[in-house]
Amino acid sequence: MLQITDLHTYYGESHVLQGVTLAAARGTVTAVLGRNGVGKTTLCRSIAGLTPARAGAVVFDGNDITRTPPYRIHDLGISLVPQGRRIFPSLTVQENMAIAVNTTRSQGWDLQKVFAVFPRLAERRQNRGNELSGGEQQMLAIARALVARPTFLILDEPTEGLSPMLVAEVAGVIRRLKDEGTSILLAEQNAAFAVKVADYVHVMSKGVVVHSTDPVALWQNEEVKTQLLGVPAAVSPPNTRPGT
Amino acid sequence: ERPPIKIGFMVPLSGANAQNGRDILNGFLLLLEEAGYQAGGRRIQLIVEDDEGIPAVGLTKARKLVERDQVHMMGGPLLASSAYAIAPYIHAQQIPMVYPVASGDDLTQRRRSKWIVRTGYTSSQPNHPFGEYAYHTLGHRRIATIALDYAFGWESVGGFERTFLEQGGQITKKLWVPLSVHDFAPYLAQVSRDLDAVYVLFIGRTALQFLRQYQEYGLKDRVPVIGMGTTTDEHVLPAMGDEAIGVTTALHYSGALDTPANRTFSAAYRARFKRVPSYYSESMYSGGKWLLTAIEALKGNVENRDVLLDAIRQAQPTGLPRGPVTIDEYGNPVENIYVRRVERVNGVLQNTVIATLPNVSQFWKYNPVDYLKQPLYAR
Amino acid sequence: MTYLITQTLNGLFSAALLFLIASGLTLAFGVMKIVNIAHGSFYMLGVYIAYTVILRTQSLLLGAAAAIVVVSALGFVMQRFFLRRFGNDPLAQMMMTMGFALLFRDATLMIWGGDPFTLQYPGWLRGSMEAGDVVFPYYRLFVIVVAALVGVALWAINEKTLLGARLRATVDDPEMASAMGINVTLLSGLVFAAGAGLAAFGGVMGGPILGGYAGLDFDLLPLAFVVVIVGGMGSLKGAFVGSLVVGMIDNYGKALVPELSYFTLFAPMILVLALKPTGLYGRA
Amino acid sequence: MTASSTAALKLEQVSRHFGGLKAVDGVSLTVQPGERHALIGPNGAGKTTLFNLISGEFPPTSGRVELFGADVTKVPAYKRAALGIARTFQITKLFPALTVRENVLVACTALDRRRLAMHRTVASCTDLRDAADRLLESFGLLPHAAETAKNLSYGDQRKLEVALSMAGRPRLLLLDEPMAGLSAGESRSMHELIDRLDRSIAVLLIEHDMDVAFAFANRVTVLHHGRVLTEGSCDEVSANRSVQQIYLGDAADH
Amino acid sequence: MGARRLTLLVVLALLVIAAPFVLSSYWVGLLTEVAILAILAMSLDVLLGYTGLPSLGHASLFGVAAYAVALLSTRYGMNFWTCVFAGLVVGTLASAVIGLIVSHVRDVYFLMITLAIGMVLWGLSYRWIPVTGGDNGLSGIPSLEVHAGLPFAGPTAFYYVTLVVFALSAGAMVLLVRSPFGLTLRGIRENEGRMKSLGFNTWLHCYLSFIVSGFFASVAGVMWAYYNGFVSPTYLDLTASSELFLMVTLGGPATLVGPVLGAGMIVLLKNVMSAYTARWLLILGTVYIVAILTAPKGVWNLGSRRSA
Ligand SMILES: Nc1ncnc2c1ncn2[C@@H]1O[C@H](COP(=O)(O)OP(=O)(O)OP(=O)(O)O)[C@@H](O)[C@H]1O
Ligand SMILES: Nc1ncnc2c1ncn2[C@@H]1O[C@H](COP(=O)(O)OP(=O)(O)OP(=O)(O)O)[C@@H](O)[C@H]1O
Ligand SMILES: [Mg+2]
Ligand SMILES: [Mg+2]
Repeated sequence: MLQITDLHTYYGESHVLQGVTLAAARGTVTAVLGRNGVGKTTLCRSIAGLTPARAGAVVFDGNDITRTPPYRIHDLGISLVPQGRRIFPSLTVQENMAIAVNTTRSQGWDLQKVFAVFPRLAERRQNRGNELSGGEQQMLAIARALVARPTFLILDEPTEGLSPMLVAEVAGVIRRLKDEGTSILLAEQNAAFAVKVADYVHVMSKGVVVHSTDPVALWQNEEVKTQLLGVPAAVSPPNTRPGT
Repeated sequence: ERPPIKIGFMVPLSGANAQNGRDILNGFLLLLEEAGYQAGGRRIQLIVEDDEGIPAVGLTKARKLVERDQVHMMGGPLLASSAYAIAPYIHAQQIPMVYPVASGDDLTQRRRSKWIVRTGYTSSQPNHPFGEYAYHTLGHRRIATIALDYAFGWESVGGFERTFLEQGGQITKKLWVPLSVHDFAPYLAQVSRDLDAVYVLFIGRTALQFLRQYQEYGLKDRVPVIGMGTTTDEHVLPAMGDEAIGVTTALHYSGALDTPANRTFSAAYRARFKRVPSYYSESMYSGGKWLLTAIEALKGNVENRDVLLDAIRQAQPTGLPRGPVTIDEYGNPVENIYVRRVERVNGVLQNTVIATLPNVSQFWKYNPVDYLKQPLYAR
Repeated sequence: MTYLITQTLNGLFSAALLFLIASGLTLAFGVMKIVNIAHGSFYMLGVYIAYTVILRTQSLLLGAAAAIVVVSALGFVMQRFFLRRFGNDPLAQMMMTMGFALLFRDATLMIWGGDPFTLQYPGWLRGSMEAGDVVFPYYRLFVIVVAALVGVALWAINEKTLLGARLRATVDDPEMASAMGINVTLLSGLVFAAGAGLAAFGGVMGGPILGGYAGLDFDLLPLAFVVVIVGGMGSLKGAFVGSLVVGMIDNYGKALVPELSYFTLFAPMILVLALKPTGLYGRA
Repeated sequence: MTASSTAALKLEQVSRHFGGLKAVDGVSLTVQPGERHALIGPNGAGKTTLFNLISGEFPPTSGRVELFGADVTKVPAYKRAALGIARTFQITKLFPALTVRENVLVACTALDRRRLAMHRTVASCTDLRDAADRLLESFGLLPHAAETAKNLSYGDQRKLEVALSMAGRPRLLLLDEPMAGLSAGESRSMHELIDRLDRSIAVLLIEHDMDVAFAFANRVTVLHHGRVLTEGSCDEVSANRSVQQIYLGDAADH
Repeated sequence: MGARRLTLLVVLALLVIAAPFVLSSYWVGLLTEVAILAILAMSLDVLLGYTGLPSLGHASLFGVAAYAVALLSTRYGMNFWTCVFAGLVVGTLASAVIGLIVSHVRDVYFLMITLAIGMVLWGLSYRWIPVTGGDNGLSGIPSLEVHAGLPFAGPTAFYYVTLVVFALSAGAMVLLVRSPFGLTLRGIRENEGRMKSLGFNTWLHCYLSFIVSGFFASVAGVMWAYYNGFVSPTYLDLTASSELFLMVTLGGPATLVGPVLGAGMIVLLKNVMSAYTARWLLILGTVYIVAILTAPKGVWNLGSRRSA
């Protein structure tokens, strides 16, 4: 569904993505892990068209979207939950979602469904974005992407600032989306969370993918965990799945 | 072959006053073209600078003309503020200069320089006789004034007020309008309808807007408008409509002045620039004649500045479009003042001359020495 | 009483005209944070273009339409090819508009000369209404009504439509807006064009009274800014209230204390900002 | 009462309302000098708002705030900082166009007499520079010292965010989710960093990761709907049934 | 600052000192103008570039100082040092008073409140005729060399005096922006909210910045009054303030060197161009646009990625 080949992205002179290649199949959750500053966000932004790559290709559903402007990429069915929330501060919760709503795709998420998952947002629907708490903003950022009814969803650290209960809620959402056939790219710090929901995991370091495997194998690979993710060896594998 | 005589010239050629500056320059160009850029057997080189209507820029430009271009004599500027600003420099550098338009009274009165010869007029000059005219001939007794709030306005209104009051007239109210005003409604609302007339002083777009709004508020048919000649000067008159008809003003020139000299000038100017000449156009056409006459008299030997200055002051150019002019010992012209009324002739508005007040001096009928002891007209 | 009614009507007229000029400015600022120094130039170009077309065709309507279309197109081009590159640098954008303002100013002088002129009144709006001692020109009444209509229309678009929400989203975070499927480039261009068109429309409406002349641009710019600042940059409601406040104070001020004529325009603004640093309805 | 026993922070019935919403509703809380105190609660419980009231971002609707024994309810933020309180922001607030080092230098001058000095260069204030570099060192940011702050990765920006708050040697530190956005490794070193802080510094920490919160704090306060749900030692709180319900959300919907 | 730029500056400095030996008095005059306006532009840069407070009324502070000198020297015949001192004090006091009103205003609002205050001061200079002489201004200010009793006089002497004043002012401002205080100004520009929570009384810092900037504007104002020998309301008007603004932004805000270049470019460009064409404004507008397109952060920042 999404094929990324030898992607090179720069900020000015600094060469951040140094040849990333990965693929995400339809209806799967692909996680990208790695320590701070390895380029996860940059990868997400390059796919969404916010920081177009200088070399390499992003092909989505057979279309080369490497240099397509962001709004067109969005129209093709790719939605982004950006890092740092980036909701529109002067729009109300309702408006934040309204401008993203996609009416061309007939089925998928709508406001009701979103409010059922995040009741807190329903309570605050007339409040402006800058009046929300950090966690509420994060919920809104996710909700906003959902109502766009994407066929491909990019989640850049969606659990940041969410309480454990909501983290579990988000995990549930991801599974539901997957069941509905939506493909997901998940950039995460929280490796424990990622391995719980992902079908396949890529580990990045210094702008390249250095390790690709399935989640269970990753969790058993102590070397990758400590060196590339910084997860302390002592942490036991996630055996419980809270929530849902 | 002697090197050319250099004449420096500065007026605003950009910004809000550019068109007036351009008109002044055009008058000069016409004169020089008629003379073939030649006088006293020497070629004449004109060096034009844009003073932007900003005094400090004017001074810089004057420095440029004097120090870099080494001009022999100069003409300009348009605005009194620039004129005052460069006067000390001109005086110190001893460059003979004619002021064709700048009309600040003190330029040839309390702060005069012998190096500066004004060939235009002082702000109060047309208004002294006009005050008496308004009282006696027009029969006005109670008048309000509305004028732009700066020295030109104060001096004009001041001159008018002085003679009008001396005759026994009454000024009921003096309204001063900042130059930035576009909507005159707040002022018009203060014009009472039982006045004999309002005296106004406006220039350019303010003249246009004022008369338009004066009519809009139904005042035109109730209270006649008299005023300073700039209000209906030919640079705005073509843009005006019926609202201007009947407005009676005083100035030392009218485009419609029916003399052979003016008819010739007017025809030549229209042919050359496709515009009606205004008093700005005439100003440097005539002002330039003092320079050319002096150059002729000296046979082109303009290198000695004292001699050149004397020659300019002694020049008696004839055939000026505005009529006969002599320069008084203060360096200001003694000339005719015309009372003009706007009429539509052959479908075009013009300032028809309805009276000629001859040989008006900047001191009117007063003794210059006593006159200069009194303060300058102010608000 | 007569006096009060007349001055209030005058104040309303000033406010109406100010609103027409300021709404476009506040729009451009609201959506793109562009402090548009060329806004006065748009107004001026509007008058000049209308004037030219009316001279040729004798049609006021054609003149107005031409002014709006041409100036909007100019605004669009300016935004699209010059301002857009500096989306994240408001200062550069402002300087760019300043450069354009100088360009327009001199180009106007070059094309049309510096002679002042006024536009004609539409025939059916000549004359004035007289009720007792109150005299008020029909045309000014007309301008008041038109400004009110424009205000209502703009408000409805901004607050009640999805387009409005999209606009505000673009203001908040253009990058995210584009990631949400908004064609920010096009939208910004159109909004800037609309702002320019509004200015040109203001020029046409003010044309019969203020006319056109060299220097009109920089005479009006501060007025538009005063209104927008008093109300709060980017707020339509602010522009509306701002023009009322400024129009009234300026009018009454000039009439009641002519001594302070120079200060009636700017002193209220200083007062407002001293007490509320972001204007009446502005957000920091 | 001796000076040492004066509470670092004392809140008495503070409330903050936004329109009809009672974001903080009658909260009383005391933090002793040197105490490690965690503040937890579901999203939107009022934790950040409470921080804002303590640091003086905006005034409370009602109630009283006391810092080190002084009533500061109506005192502006910058004066509270001078009393020895510092905070981090949940949503990063840096000086984006300054270099990382300059970011810290600014923070270091905040409570220094030289902040108004115009007659000497910053470079000549070697002690300031050393202090800044030590701080950067301890956060692992020294390699990035000359970079412009806005070009840092999100995680590094979060670190810088915390570093800024520590520059002024505060006596009371308010940390709003300092680990958020940090990778597991970074998060751990941040944890160690806070743990190593001088024992005289009182720390109030907002954190959603319960493991981290409980490992760090001696006392925990749980906020819910703007009110204190419960307060106590880690064991007490983690044993509390309703805490588990609202926070971990097992089965029950609130 | 790179070595190449430093060399460039040194060479420029030498050229500037040698200028009167090779150039005519007219060019020396222009250079004098540049130097005075450069002080003014740098003073605005402290506010605009470093503190992030864009003032569109800065020329009015400069004008106030110039008026003080003009008034005292022409009306009251005060001696040189009194006039200079009074010019600086009055200008600085004016900024201290205005600063009280504007120091808590930011961004566009700052732009506009300073514009408004500039307009009010301009109105005052225009309307307070007994003191200011109205639109014609005050003239007859004695030449600086004579007034100060210097043994030499003329454009060259004035030029060197200006250079000394320029060097002192520039040195002081360079030190200022590199001082801890200067750093706090940049902090405020970047994120004022954070500055507050770090413990800075940001109002005070902005206020001081405004006063300091006003002081150096006054230095320029005093020099300008002596240079021209007259003062007029156009010193304070919006055109003057916006031209100043252009100098800073064109040259490069937050660099101090940039505004000097900006002042030089604009003064020279205007004077050279207007000698050849009346359409110089058109050209100037185009030059601005091209300059911003190629160097949006100012000419001095061309090719450097670091903008302080
Ligand atoms: N706007 C920018 N300009 C220059 N460099 C940048 C910019 N944004 C990010 N970088 C650099 O690019 C690199 C990758 O950053 P990126 O944000 O993609 O990392 P990340 O993997 O998402 O990290 P994190 O987990 O902290 O979010 C970092 O070294 C960062 O410093
Ligand atoms: N300025 C404001 N106007 C209106 N409501 C606000 C404002 N600020 C916060 N709120 C509301 O107050 C409540 C508490 O917000 P606060 O930011 O304190 O939550 P929090 O406990 O920090 O949550 P989180 O864990 O998600 O960061 C939220 O519901 C939020 O929407
Ligand atoms: Mg990231
Ligand atoms: Mg929070």
